[in-house]
Amino acid sequence: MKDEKSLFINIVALLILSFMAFYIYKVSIDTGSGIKITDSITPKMRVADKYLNKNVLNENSTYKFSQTAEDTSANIVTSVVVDYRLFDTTLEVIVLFVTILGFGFVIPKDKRRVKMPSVILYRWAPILMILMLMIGGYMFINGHLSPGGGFPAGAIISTAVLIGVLAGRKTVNHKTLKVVEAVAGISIFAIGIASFFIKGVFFQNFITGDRIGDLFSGGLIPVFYGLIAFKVAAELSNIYFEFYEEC
Amino acid sequence: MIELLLVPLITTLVLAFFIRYKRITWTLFLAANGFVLYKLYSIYGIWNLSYKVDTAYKILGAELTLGVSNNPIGWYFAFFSALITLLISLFSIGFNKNSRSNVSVIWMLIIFSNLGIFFAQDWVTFFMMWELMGWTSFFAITNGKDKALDGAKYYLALSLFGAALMLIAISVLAQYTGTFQIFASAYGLLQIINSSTKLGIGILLLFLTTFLIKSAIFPFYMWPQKVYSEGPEDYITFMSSVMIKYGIYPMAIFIVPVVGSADLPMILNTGNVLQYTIGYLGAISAILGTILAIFQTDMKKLFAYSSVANMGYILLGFSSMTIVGFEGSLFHVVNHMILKAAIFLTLAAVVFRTGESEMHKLGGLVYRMPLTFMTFLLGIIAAAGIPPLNGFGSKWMIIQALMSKRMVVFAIAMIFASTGAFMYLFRALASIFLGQLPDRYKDVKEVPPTMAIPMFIMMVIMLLTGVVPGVVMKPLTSALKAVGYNVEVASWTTLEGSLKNSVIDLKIVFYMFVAGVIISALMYFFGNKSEKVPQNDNYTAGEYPEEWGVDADRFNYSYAFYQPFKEMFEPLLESVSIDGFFASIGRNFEFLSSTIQGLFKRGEGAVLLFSIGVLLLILGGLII
Amino acid sequence: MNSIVFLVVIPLIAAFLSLFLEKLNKLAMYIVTLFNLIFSITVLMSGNIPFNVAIGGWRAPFGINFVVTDITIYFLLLVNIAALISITVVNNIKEYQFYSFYFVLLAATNGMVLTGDMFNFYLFTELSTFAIAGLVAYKRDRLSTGAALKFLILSSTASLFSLASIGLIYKTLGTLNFADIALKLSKLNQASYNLILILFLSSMLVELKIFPFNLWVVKSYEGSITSVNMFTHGMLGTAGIYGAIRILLIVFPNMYSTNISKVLIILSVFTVLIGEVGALKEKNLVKILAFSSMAQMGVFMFGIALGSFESIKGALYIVVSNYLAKLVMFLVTKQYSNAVESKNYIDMKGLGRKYPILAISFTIAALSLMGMPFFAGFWGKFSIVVSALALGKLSTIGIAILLIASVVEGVYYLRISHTFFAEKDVNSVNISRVYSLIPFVLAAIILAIGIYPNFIEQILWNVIDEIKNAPDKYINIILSLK
Amino acid sequence: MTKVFILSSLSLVFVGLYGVLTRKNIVKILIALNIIETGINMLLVAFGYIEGGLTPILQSDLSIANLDKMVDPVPQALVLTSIVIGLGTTAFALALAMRYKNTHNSISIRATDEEGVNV
Repeated sequence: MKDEKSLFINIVALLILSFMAFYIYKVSIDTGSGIKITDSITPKMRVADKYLNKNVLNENSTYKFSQTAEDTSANIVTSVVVDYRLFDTTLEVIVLFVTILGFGFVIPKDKRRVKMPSVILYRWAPILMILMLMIGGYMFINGHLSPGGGFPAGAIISTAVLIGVLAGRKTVNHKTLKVVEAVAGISIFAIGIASFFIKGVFFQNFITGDRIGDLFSGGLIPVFYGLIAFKVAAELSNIYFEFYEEC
Repeated sequence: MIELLLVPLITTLVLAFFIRYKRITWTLFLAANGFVLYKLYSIYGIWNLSYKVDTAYKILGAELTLGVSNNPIGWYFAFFSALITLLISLFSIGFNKNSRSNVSVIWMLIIFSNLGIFFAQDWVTFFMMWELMGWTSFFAITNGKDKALDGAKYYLALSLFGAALMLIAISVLAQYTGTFQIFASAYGLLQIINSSTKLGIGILLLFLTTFLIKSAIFPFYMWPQKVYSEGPEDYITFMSSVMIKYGIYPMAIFIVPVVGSADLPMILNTGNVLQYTIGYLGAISAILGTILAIFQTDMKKLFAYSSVANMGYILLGFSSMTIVGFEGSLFHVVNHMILKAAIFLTLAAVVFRTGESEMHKLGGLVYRMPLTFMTFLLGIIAAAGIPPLNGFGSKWMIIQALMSKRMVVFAIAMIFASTGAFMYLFRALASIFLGQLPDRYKDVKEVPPTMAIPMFIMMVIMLLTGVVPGVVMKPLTSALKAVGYNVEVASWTTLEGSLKNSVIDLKIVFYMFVAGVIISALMYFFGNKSEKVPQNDNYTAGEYPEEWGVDADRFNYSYAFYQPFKEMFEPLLESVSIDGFFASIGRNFEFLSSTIQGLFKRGEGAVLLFSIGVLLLILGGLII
Repeated sequence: MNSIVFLVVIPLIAAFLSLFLEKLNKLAMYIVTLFNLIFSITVLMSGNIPFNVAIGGWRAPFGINFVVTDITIYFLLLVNIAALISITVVNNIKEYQFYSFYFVLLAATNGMVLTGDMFNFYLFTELSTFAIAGLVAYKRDRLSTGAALKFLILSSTASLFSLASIGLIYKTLGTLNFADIALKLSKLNQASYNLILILFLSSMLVELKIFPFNLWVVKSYEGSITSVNMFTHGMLGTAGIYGAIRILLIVFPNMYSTNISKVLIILSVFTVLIGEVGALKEKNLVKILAFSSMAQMGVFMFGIALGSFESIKGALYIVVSNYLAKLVMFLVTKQYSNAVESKNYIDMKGLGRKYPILAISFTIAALSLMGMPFFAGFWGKFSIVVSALALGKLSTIGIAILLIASVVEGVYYLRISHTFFAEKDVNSVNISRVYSLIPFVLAAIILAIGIYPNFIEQILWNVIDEIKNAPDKYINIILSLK
Repeated sequence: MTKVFILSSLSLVFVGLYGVLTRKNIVKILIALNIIETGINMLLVAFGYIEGGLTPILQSDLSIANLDKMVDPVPQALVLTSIVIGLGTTAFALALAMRYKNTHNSISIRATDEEGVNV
């Protein structure tokens, strides 16, 4: 009986999926007028075109390398993430915050037995941790120049904490993480509010006049990335602690 | 004259405030009804009632105006309703002394809605008041009692259904005619019928169904017995005598004029399709109501079916589409109002004193409640249509109208139903008031004066309208004249039929009746006296049926009063049971409900259903 | 009016702070909610509407923008008033997570209403989903865990669909701004347009509780506490309705030329039928309200899918009536079920005689939902019926089924009201009379709208006007700002 | 190349959907959800892809001369966000699943929610 039911569901699922696939195929080969989803869009039509040319504010300006332009970073993706669409990114941080909060809220708090780590891990853990912290730090400091940024940096830093946890070394405690998380989160908005009072607009980059490509350029971008990195690191570390702290 | 509507509304709020103080609420209730009656009396002949509310609410591209206006036929209904309501409310003061619930608040709201219905100028106002009447009646019927819930639910579902149909009808009508005004849309509807007969008949049938539901005509004849058997007795009196007529009023002002003047396909050269539909529905109701009433053991159910039969007569009068039939129907509306109120007041009095409504458990109450008996006696004489009481004149007019249009089948149905009425009316009389008094009711007393006075007034009114029909016919004919019908104002004591030389003077009839009464009184006083024996001696031959494990009541002569007739009509009744049909609808809905609950209980297939939904959207985009 | 961003930012900061506030959390909740409410009232009063705020100084199609128009501000008020009313029933909650979730939900619902960017809208929706899932799981027992998990799975599937549609929109039109999309959508190929609409619509319909998408509704209403139900109904529900109006009517107005609107009519009729019939045999009052809110959303969707301006106005009346009525009903349910420690309405027999104001408010709310005259719901029903009958066969059949379903609704609601007023001696029950105040006021508003619709008619016509003249009233405001 | 990207990502989406529709085990469903999400993310990136395109980083004069050839940065930014959302969903849902296991004594999504009934 049960098998029949699951067979039935399998068949239904296959039917649904094949129909959807057929529909997408039909849409993609549609020959009607207008823009089709198979067309490759002309660069001029995308908003990204203005991001690349760095002329969102001033339509006619053209960008020359290593000169002052719109106060964004050399890495255009970073520009989009932390400047043009900074608000999305802050919300994304909040999403992570909510889900980790929910995670801590609903996870059953059982007592678990934990094996003692091996001596090798215990001895080598600090070295690994320092290396990871360095890589993480590099990532968020250079996030506006090269691929990387706050989120990967936070993930890497949290891995350092994870190794500490695995090695049985108490690196940070729960309360500190909470404080770091909250302080980082609030500071992001605090900077936003500061820019509201300085420039009259939320989340406006109020440190201007840098040359693109320099280490200290992009205004607030490295600051935001740093805060995001700490926040993400604290949140992800929280997950590890949720699993391990109770033991 | 807007205070006519405002006073009931304000009284409702005041009553709600004093709901815990019975004496205050019922006195206020009486006063408010008195005021309404006085106001209605004062606008007789002037008909100056007009009030408009402009709303900013836009519908069909125009701002909606709600209004009440002068409407003589509405006045006719409203005035006599108010009269009866005033008497019932006087009765209620005594009746509700010991009851726990207080129905007066919601009842006052119903009176407000009723006045609104009678004076509504446009369909929207009419609909609003109509719906208000539906749900307020629900609360008035249940009145806090769980056993009344089933009947009330049945009534509520039917009236909501009817209101839904009416809303559709109003909207379609407004779409085609561009107006919500009742009289203007009647002319518009005639034009619709001329251009597209199907649509016109459809709209008319939607309206008709709504009104039939409220008046308990054939397919919807079940609700009175369900509702009347459990509701609070004084409110039920109001409902059975006054409220059941609210379906008749819109028929009189809208359906009858439209059907009468519309150019519809004819049948047999005497009437059109809808005319015959109305007639057959009326005939079936009259016959079915009579047959079913014969077999009831509960007195309230019996008179519920009697009401169905009487509604059938009124519809038969309409179906003739002659002015005499129309007058007869409207006359019968008031006659039935009066006599049904009288009968139900006596039933309420019986229930008040004995707490029992099963007829075979009662009996012999004539010895303890003579005034109640007298009222009941006059009421059933009137209901049977025997002169000189008031049921006679209207029935006579309706039969005359039917005969003059050669609608013989309907006339026969009417005569059959009137004759059948004797059977159930006599049964009720014999079972409740005559026969032997059960021991448990030895200490029953006559009702207190506040309840006796309205019953006495009822008797007077019944006799008055029976002997001097002009008290109703004069206002009626002048109202019809004011609306524009070609009628003459009736005289005080004579009625005119539609056949040749068919004028009847009720004075002469009354004298003959008085002579008959004197003769029978002489026979009673000089004849042999009856002997009293204990009740059980009569039908258990001295045995004690309880010893065999049987209830003694079952052997009462009035338990299976008309067994042979019942066996005769059983197959017919089973084949037309609408109750089973409605019950099956209810069951199907409940089954569906369980299925849906099962679907939502687990929620495992949520994503599957989600994808099916996506699929439906895709399919819809491609196929439809 | 750049400060409009505070409506989102302040609750989010409060969400972080709530980790430390402990006992002060409840106070913070009131302060933040009141701030939001008062702020939105000042925006309404300021007379600057409509305006557009570019966040970060990047103008509209390039950055993220908040738009405040007539529709926005009224929905903003609805959301924040619902929040304020809902938190009055929050008591005895010690977990700081609850408060954090609440603040995030407040921010997310405000953001959903304010935002003018597709992807931003998606993010706010996600945020509210997570917050609601966390709140539903608050009791952490069998029922609520299952409900939260199933809600989360369904809504994440749905959100992936909407992400795909956002991707397709960007791919084809190269923009993410509502106004810009609305301007460019007509250049799109019809088949692609349909695909994008279907993908986005299917994720919207989950929140709008339309039938094949709504299996989460009953479970999560049943499994969560009353205040969370009120959040789901008053905040998330209202914001979802806003999304439907903004996205379907302003961004995708060409929907009415495709057959998808017809499918929507059919689906919404089914939703109404299923909601009303499902509640018929139910005894648990909360589940009845869940079924009924599903049905009401069906009626709303029916009005929207018909597409004439009068039916849209009717749908808006339904929104207002449902919004007020359900708040009343949840408040009454909360008090009564606390008193008898059961959610079965039969156990609440006779409470209406002891606490009449609560029961009368419940009855008024029920009558409004049934579409009875003299209550707010009637005008909605009337508009929808009149316009549906003018729009052809499908909508005529639909409205007939809808009206029959409303008969069923009447039966089960008035049965409950009757049970409240039934004769039974009720002792040892104590409800503070203070709790009658809010239901009473809300019920009075329902009655006031029903008797005198002029109150609200002008507001609704402003809203309709904005939908009618979307290019002038919405798109140009956003895109003209340099 | 773009076609390959799109086809493979679409197939990932369908595989994931199939998993969500047919699996009973909650953890499997979550894995399937993750597969869909990966597919969608790939799809988004593929939408912004240009044949032989450059990374959107302003490194030298060469890159400025070839701004037209840079791949679209916006989908990448969106994907960055959606990855984090996916992470959040998975974490939250897994924690809920653990609680589910505790309360239902089962990891099947078809476990009944009524109290006192074990599956």
